[in-house]
Formats: sequence, structure tokens, C-alpha cells
Amino acid sequence: MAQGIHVATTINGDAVEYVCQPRETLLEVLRNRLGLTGAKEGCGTGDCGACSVTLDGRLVCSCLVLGAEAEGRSVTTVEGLSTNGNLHPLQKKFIEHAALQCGICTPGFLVSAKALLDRNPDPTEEEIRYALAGNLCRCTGYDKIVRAVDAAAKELRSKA
Amino acid sequence: MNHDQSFTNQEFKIVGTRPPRPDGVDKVTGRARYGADAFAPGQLVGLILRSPHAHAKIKKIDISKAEKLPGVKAVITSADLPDLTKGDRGQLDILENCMARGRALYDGHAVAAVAAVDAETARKALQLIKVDYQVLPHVTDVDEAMKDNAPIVQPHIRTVGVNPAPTKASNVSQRTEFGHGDVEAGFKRADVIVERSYKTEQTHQGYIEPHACLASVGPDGQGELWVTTQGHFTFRNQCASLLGMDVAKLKVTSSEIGGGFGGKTHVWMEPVALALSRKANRPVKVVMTRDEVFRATGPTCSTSIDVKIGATKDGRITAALATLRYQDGAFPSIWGMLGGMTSFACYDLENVKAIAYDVLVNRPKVAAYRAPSAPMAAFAVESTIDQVAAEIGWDPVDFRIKNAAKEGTRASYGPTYGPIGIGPTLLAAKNHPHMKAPLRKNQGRGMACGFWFNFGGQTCTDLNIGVDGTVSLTVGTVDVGGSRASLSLIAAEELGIPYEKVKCTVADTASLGHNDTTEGSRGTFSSGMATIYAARDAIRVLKERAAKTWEIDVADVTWRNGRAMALKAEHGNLNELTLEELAAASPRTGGPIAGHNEVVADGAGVSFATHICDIEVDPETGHTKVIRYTVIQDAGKAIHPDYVEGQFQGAAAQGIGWALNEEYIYGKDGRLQNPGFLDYRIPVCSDLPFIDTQILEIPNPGHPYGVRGVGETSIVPPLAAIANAVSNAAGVRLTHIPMSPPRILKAIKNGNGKSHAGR
Amino acid sequence: MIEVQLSASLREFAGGAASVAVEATTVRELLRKLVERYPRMQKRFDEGVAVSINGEIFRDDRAQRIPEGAEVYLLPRIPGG
Amino acid sequence: MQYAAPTTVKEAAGLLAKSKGSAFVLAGGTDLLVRLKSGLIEPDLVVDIKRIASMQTVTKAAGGFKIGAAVPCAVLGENAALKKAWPGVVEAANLIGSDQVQGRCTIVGNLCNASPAADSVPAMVAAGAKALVVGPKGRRTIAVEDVVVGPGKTSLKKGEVVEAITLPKPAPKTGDAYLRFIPRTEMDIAVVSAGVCLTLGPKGVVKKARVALGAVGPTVIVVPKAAAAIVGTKLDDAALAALAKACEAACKPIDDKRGTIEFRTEVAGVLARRAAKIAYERAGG
Repeated sequence: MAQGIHVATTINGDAVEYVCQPRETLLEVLRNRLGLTGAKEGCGTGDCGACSVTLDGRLVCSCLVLGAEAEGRSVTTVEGLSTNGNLHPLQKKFIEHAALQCGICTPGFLVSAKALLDRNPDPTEEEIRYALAGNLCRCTGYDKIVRAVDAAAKELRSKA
Repeated sequence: MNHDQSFTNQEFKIVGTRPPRPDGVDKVTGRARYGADAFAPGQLVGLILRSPHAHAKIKKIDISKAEKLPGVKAVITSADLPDLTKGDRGQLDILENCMARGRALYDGHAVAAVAAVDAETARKALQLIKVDYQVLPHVTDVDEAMKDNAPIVQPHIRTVGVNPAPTKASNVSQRTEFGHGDVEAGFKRADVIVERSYKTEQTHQGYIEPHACLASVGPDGQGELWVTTQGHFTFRNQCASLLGMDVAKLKVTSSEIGGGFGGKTHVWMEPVALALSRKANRPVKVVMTRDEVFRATGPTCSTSIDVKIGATKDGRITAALATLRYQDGAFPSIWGMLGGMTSFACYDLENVKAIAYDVLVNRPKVAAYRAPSAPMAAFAVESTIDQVAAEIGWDPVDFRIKNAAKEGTRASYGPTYGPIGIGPTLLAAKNHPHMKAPLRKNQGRGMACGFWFNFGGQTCTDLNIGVDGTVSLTVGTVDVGGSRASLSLIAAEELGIPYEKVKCTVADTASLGHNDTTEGSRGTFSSGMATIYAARDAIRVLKERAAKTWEIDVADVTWRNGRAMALKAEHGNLNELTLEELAAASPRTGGPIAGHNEVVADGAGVSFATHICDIEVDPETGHTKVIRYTVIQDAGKAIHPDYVEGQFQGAAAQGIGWALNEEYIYGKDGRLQNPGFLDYRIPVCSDLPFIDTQILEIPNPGHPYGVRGVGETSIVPPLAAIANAVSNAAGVRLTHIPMSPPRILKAIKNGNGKSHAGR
Repeated sequence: MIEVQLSASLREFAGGAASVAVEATTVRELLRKLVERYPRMQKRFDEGVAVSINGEIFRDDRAQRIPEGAEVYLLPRIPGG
Repeated sequence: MQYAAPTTVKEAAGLLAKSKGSAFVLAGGTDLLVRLKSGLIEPDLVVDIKRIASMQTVTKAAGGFKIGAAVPCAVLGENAALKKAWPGVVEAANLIGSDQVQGRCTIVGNLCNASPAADSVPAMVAAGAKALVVGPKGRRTIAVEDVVVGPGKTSLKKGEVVEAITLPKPAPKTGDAYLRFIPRTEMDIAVVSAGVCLTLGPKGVVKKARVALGAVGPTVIVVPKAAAAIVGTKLDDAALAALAKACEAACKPIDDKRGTIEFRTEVAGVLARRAAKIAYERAGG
């Protein structure tokens, strides 16, 4: 077996160290080595977005990032969305608007939606739909998800 | 069962509101645990080796090298899953689908499995298993499979339902027939007859969560299974019987489920995981890749259907005939029969006949997919209905209204309907603003109806009242889309307490009596029914405790708004007792207060929907865009309207994907060419508009609140509604699903089929 | 006495008859008497059968009472998604 | 498998040159990791180039633009000057995959993956982009269309790596555009695509043009006859029809799960026509 690689990185603001195999993806490291199972594997090929996280602030599929690549970077997962005990407005609106049914895609949608609102606080419906096109949902037809993101954007703007 | 028939015009205080779901926070924070999110001390990684051939004899499997690899703890083949089915062919088919027995019947069929200390070792072990295949001729197309010279998939199959009974093996497992009247006579009376053939390609449920489980079996024969499933009690029974375990000694816990849509009603690799664990004597976690999910689990049928419908100029259908050919994959089933039963269920027909064939091919075993078999039949029938309407110059909605089934209509599958919702959904469609909205160039409007049976089944519910008066509701039906919220609403309604006081939990198989799988839109219908009776059972106890406290006759006690009240004037001095007070006193009035109910929740009402959609077609490329979509469906009674709408919207979206771009593509070699979300194209967010919904409430006499299942029906109309819209937009009739751009462009070029545009 | 309508897939076991008269007051009694008369029906019943009584489909409740003169229809048991 | 993350181009080329067995360059990884996962490749060495500073920048010089091999496509979309100069190339780059993929994928990776359906390649070819190749024998510059020699095959020699892509400073009155056909609105691989770049002379007459088609042959196809069909015209309907006809004639597609020969051929002409119109408008015509 190939030699393990030591990685020092930051996850959800905390300094984290781990040893992973060269082949191991960031998603596998998060789920199997660090117990952060919020990111899900729906496809393993970057087509479903269920494993979405941000890497140095950029939205990525953690199934298409090697664990070794996280060295010295900063990773944010769905577990990092709530701050000091409070749900992020996106999380609140997803519940209020019944924007989830089975919920397996929800963590990925929340991370993607946050990345969208961070760079575009006032997106149109079309901008929301295209920004979320990398996240597959098979339950909702996306209707209530788009409404929830729009509602969260409004709330965030009103606070800003 | 007999219900208090006062269900009509019931006044509800809590049912019908839209509170947040109890599992919401867990699911937006990543805390909710799904199939792949479990861990057990010492757990191993299980991987499955699958056949690359569509059809092959397995001459030899050499696992010796894999077994010798350091870190490998178990390697199994069918030899480790002996046949304990005592001649039950159906059970043996399930076992053989989990692990090939001497022959591989489709690309992706499991042939061996390993359990190792980590994924890398397991991966290497799979590469060390040597399988000696003798490749056999294969067939994957349903029409090809019915030909005399077709390769035979299951040599033991003799077609059932034909006289005289055949002696020769065939890929046709059964022929069934439904209907009444005399269709030939009916066609003679018709002014117009439209006869047309249709094809639909195979689609997958496409749940985002791959199958996953964590199995643990000890040498004492006791086991536990954590699994993503729609029916953990069914999984327990099936796994126990396939592995020769005692049902009571196998505890199955249903994880949060990441979508099922019928695909998680069947066992796939769970018995394999248990067998690996038994051999390794360590917990084994098996998580399928997306590739495995597509190649080896749950697709629905591809079909080939002929429909012939005759009508008089005054808009009455005189006869309807359908011949349906459904492929069930490599194992016999009844999906074609279901297509036959549902095909004409929306209409009031004097002369109707549906002949259905179930056909075997070298494809994965077909699983239920949301209103299984109905969408394809509806596509063929509703497309033909539109063409007949056009031929006689009738508006398609008016034509359907004129011929719609109603209370007292004899259904095409036999029985006579009670109160049903097809007429009201059609009227709602006729009056919907969507119908009058203007269309632009290259846009077309289509509509269609759909039917699904729905059913109930075995259900068991516990309701326990805590000392503080809060209520823990324990159910056994898996929550696939918000049922815990709906069931909490029902318990709160019955007890007369706030929704927030109820916590609903899905119990494991050791904590509650048997519950049938969450399928057939039964979750909220049947567990709702059991919850109502469990709550009423608890209220009976609460009244007894109040009577004891007051030292009066329990007959003088009533329950209203969460309180016990003494009825007679002579008791006027007695203060009401709240649930909280009775709960707090319970240790001294007879102990814990609980209600229970075990029921066979029969009486599920049939369900109907009508959909309207506008599609724009690019005539130069065949590209389609869904401009507007409206779902109208009868819910009987909407318990939590948000999640009823959610079911409507989700089902419509799946139908849209099926109609336009989703399809299994097999190569000449019989291998699946698109086992991934890149080329198996389910709709993405930017593909869809908002999906408008209209909930109709025609109460179901079979349920105390009038509830009808809502989960499945709305996947039935979209194929046809979109086909009618595309045909109206493109000016040519599309008869092959999915209507992918190459098919649409070709149809436009060939100008095939007469245009029925003009709406 | 009730007249039981048979779906086409069951008729072959009843010599092609579309319906048969049976003296029965519950679903259990009805199915038992049909098998007494047509033993080959047992296999189909084992595979799954549902009974429609006046349009309401019963899949499991064998104790369900059948009112005199009710419309009774034997159907295959239906799976769902 | 070994993983290496060198910090200089020299080091990277050295590792690749010295490696025994199969070695792969990891840029965005959106293709490489998929192939790794599916078992299509069993690398002995993966060289991650994202730690090499010079490969992570987009630089604008008098001669034009230099886009480092490790620059994610999302960054190209955020570069106003590049977008203004080569909107077609940037659009093409931004069409690759989802926002998640955009955060990782690179045009050099898109090129070296050598898929006939690569989105950015027809646009780069139309724009006259060049690839800077570094290897044991030093540096060389080749036209983008000379990098890919067949599906999955490049002309790069062992130890060679594409360091950057260069785009010239567009001549006055130049416009480019790229269109692809996909069944959905996002997330699909191009079934057929067309890149057009044209430069106008006086009175809006097309002076120079380059037309490239994707997914209709083993590599991206440059179609001089299509360019000739519009040069000297104001892109009137007859010229557009001739352009489409020339494109259809140049197609050598296959039937596969994504499309048919018939469909690809037909739509190639349609897309080239539509792309030409956009490019013409952008050129100020």
C-alpha cells in the first residue's frame, strides 16, 4: 500500500491534521477519517453536488478533490454553516419552506446556495437556478428550494 | 373496516396547517444519519464484483488469491448463500438477483463479494477474483425478446395465461387481460378510429442516496442491519428467510432514507452484506457506487404499446383496446399486468380491453417506480386520446370530461368506482388560468390525466404520554418525505394538544410490530389511520384516569380540547383535567398512559391527477424547454399541505425527466453505456420552472379523515402531457419516450404523423 | 350467495367463467371456497390476491365482511412505489 | 500511487520525466479523478501543479494574455479584461460543468484530456490560441489544435507539460463566440459545438474568419471552407447558409449515447450559423 500523507488544514475554522492515502478524496477523508458525514456521496463523479464544500472560499465537489490537496487550505462543510448555535438563514428558510423531502441533497444545496449568496446577495430566479444546477434533487422538483434560497437572500439583505 | 363516516366537512384545528418538520434541523445541519453514515467498531469495507456480460455461464470462480491478500477477512460467492427457499421460486429469484448462481443474467449482476479492512484492500481483492465466463447470446429489447428465435433468459419459464399452456420455454412470463364489453362491436360504431404504436425507454428512480447498509452477524446467529430502505420490517423478513436466521434475532433499523421512489422496497446487496459479516464475524459496511446503482438496482420497465381508440363525432368513446409489452428485466414479475390494469382507468368505457405481456430480457430486475407501470400506459393512451379528440374536432379537455369515469363507473380493471376525483381534476384544469394563457411561437400546450390505485396494508403504532404531558408517537412506516410531520399533526389533532407537544419517531424492527413497506402511497394514509386509533385508545385511558380521580363513572367523562371534562350537571363542581395534569398524576392513577393500534389499513382510495404543461421546441435543434407546468390532484384530505405539494412537484419533475431526457442506453454488447448522472440526465434546477399545484380534497370514505395517498399519482400524467405539448409545438406526433432532441429533430424532418397542432 | 367477478388472469382456473356464485360472508370464506372448487387458484392467491367489495379494494383483511348482493371482484395484489 | 505537489515548473517536468510507469498531471482534477475513481487509470504518480505560482495567474501583456495551466475556469470569468477581449473563449470555459466544477477545472486540463467534445477547445482554436509546452528539452510553443491528435491522445512527449495558454491581443473589430448543444440546460457534455472568430474590415465586411467544430470528429475540426464562405460578406443569409453547408460537409461524427451522426451534422451547421451572428455583432458589425 502506498505511503500515507500527513495533511495539516483548517476545517470549519478549526485546525485539523490527518494522514490519508494518495488516492483518498477529500470527501472520503471528511466522512471516514474526520466523522464529518454531512457531505454526502451521491455519484463520486462531480455530477450531483451532494458533497459540495468550499475550499479557500471556492465551491467544489469534495469527491473531486484529493485529501492531500487540502494541505494548508481552508475547508467549509455544511457542519460549518451554523454559527454559535444559530442556524444560518438558509438553513431556517429550507425548513420553513419545506425545501427538503428526503434531505440527502440538502447539505450540498445549502453549501452551494451560501456560495451563491456570498457573491451575489440579490440573485434572480434564473441566477439561483443556474447556480444550483450542479446540485441534483430528485424529491422536490426544486420549486421550494428556489423559493427558500430567494427568501433567505431577502432576509440576509434586510440584515445587511 | 368501519369508520365514523362523519369524515366529510370535518372541522380540523391542526390538520391542514404547515408547521416545521421534526427532522428539519438534523437535515439542514448534516446531523441526520443516512445509510452510509453509520459506523460500528471493527467494521470492514464490503465490495461486490459484478458481471461485465449481459448473459453468461459462470464456469468457475477462483477466489483463492483474493482470500490470501492481507487485510481480506471474507470472500463470498453464491456458495455462501445456499438455497433455503424450499421451492419458492419467487424467493429464489430474489436470492439469485442478490448473487448470481452459475449464470450472469445482466451487465452488473453480482457474482462475488469481499470484506476487507479498508477500501483500497477490498478494491485490490476484487481484482484478484478470477471468474471464468462463457458468454451467451443476450437480448435487451422487449420486442426482440418476444420473437421466437430470441435468446431465452430463464429456461424454466412457460408463459402463464395462454391456452393451451405452452410446453416450450419463452421470454414471455405471463399474458393477462382486463376489460369488459365487446371492443369489436364498439369499433364498428365509431366514426373515427385512431390506432398507434408507442415505445418508452427504461428509466431509473434516480434517488440521490445510493444503496448502503451496515450489517453485523455474530456466531450466535443474532444480527443487526442498519440500512436505507422503504421497509425495514420487510427487509428483516426477507433477509432472515434468505439467510436462515430467526426473524426475532435480526434487528433492522431504517436509516434516514435519501430517496427511494420504489427502488428501496426490494433487497439488493443487504443479504450479501449479512453473509459477508457472518463469514468474517465482523461488522461489514457496503455502500454502492452510482455505477452499481444504475447497473444493478431498481430501474422501471421499457415498454412497447399499441393503442386503438374509436369514438363517435359527438365525443363518446365507443371502444378502447391496448396491447402492452413490458420488460421486467431478468426475473419474472407483474409490471406488464399493472400497465394493463391502469391503462384505461380514467375513463367510463362500455367496451374496453387491455392485453398485457410480461417479458424477460437481460437487464436488471425491474423494481417498483412510483405508480409502477402506469406512466407508460398513460403515455400511450393519453397520446391517442388527444389524437382522437383532434380527429373529431373536440377540445381535449372537453373530450376527456365527456368520457371521464365517475362514481358508479365500472373501472376498466373490473370494480365499480365509489366517489373519485377524475372529473373534478378535469373541471379544475378546464377552468385553470393556465389553460387560457397565451402561447408564443414554437410553444405548445398539452394536458393529460393519470390514475393510481394507492393501498394501505399492515400498520402498527404506539403513542406514549410522558409525565410532562408530551407525546412520543412511535411508527413503523419509513418517512420518505415528511410523514413524521403529518403524523404528529394527526396525533395533536386527536388529542387536542399543540403540534409541538408531539415527537414522532420511526421505530426499529425490535421496538414495534410489523409494518408493511412505505409504498403504494401508504405512509400517511395507513400510519395516519393507526395514529388516529392509537390516540383514541390513549384518550380512553385518559378518561378512565379522570373518572378515577373524580371518583365518577367513566361514562360521565368526555375529552375535549386536550382536557377531560365531567358531563353531568351534578359534577359541575369538578374542574377540567388537562393532559398535563393527568400525565403528572399517572404514576398514582394506574401507571403509564399509552395508546396502541394494530390495523390492516385497507380502504385506500384510488387517486387521479390532471396535468397541464407548456413546452417550447427549437425547430432547428429539437431542444425542449418546459415553460409552465401545473399539477391538479385529489388528495382526499391534505394533512400537511407543504408536503402534499412537494409530492406533486417531485412526481411531476420525475415525469418531466422521463419524458424528455432520461433513458437507459444499452450497447450491442448488452452493456449499459450511461450508468452515471452525467449521461443519465435527470432534470437539473435550471431545466424546470416553478411547478404550480392545486390540491383538490374529495374525501376518501375509507379513511377517518378522508385521506388518500398522494405520493405516486402525479408521475403518471407527465409523459403524456409533455408528449401532447411537444407534438402541438413541433406539429408532429411524438411516439417514443424520451423525446430527446435527436428524436424530436428526426420527427420534424420526417414530418411523421399528422400534426394535431392548433391549440 | 354472492357473484364473484374474476379478472381475466383468474378465469382460466375457473374454466373460463367470468364470474362464479359463492356462498360466503367474509373474504376468508370466499377464498377458501373458491380454492375448494378450483384448487389451481391457490397458487395465484399465494402470489397475491386482492378483493374489491363495492369498489373498495381489500388486500389483507381476510375478516372483511361481504354484504349480500355486494359487487365482489378478485384482483391481483398490487405493489407500489 | 504517489502524490507530488512541486512548487516549480522545472520540478514538475523533472518528476514527470523521471517517473517509471504511468504518470499524470493533476490540474483541476475534474477529469483525472473521475477516471481514477472508475478504475480507467491506475497511476503510479500524480503531479499536482496547483502549488506552482506561475501556473496560477492570468497575465495581460502587450502581446495578449497568458493563462496559467492551474487557473480554474471560474477565475477566467472573473477577469474583466480577458472577458472583454475574448468573450467566446471565456464563455466556452465557463460552460464546463457546474459552479463546483468551475472552481476546479482548467482550460489546459480541458485541452489535455483530449476529449473531442471539450468545450473550451473549439473557442481557443477559433481564437488562434497557443499552448506553451515545457519539457526536458526546454520550452516550445504550439498551436492549440496541434496538441490533441485523437480521442484521449496528445502530441505531448514524456515529461512534457503544458505550462500555459496564450491568446493574442485581438485585432480591431474582432469578435468571437462559442455555442454548444446539450439536451439539458447545464451539466451535460457537448453533443456538438462550434466556435467562430471573425475580424471585420470597412463597412462591416468580414475580413478574416476562423471556424472550429467540436464533437463531430476525433479531434476539433477547423473548417477553412466555412470561414471562406463568410469572408467578404456582411453575413447575409446566403453567406450563413453557405457557412452552415460547409460545416455540415466537414463533419465526421459518430453515433453514440449522446447523439446521432445525422443530428450532429445538422446541428453543427445551425450552431456555426448562430455563433457567427454573435461574433459578428461583437466585432461591431
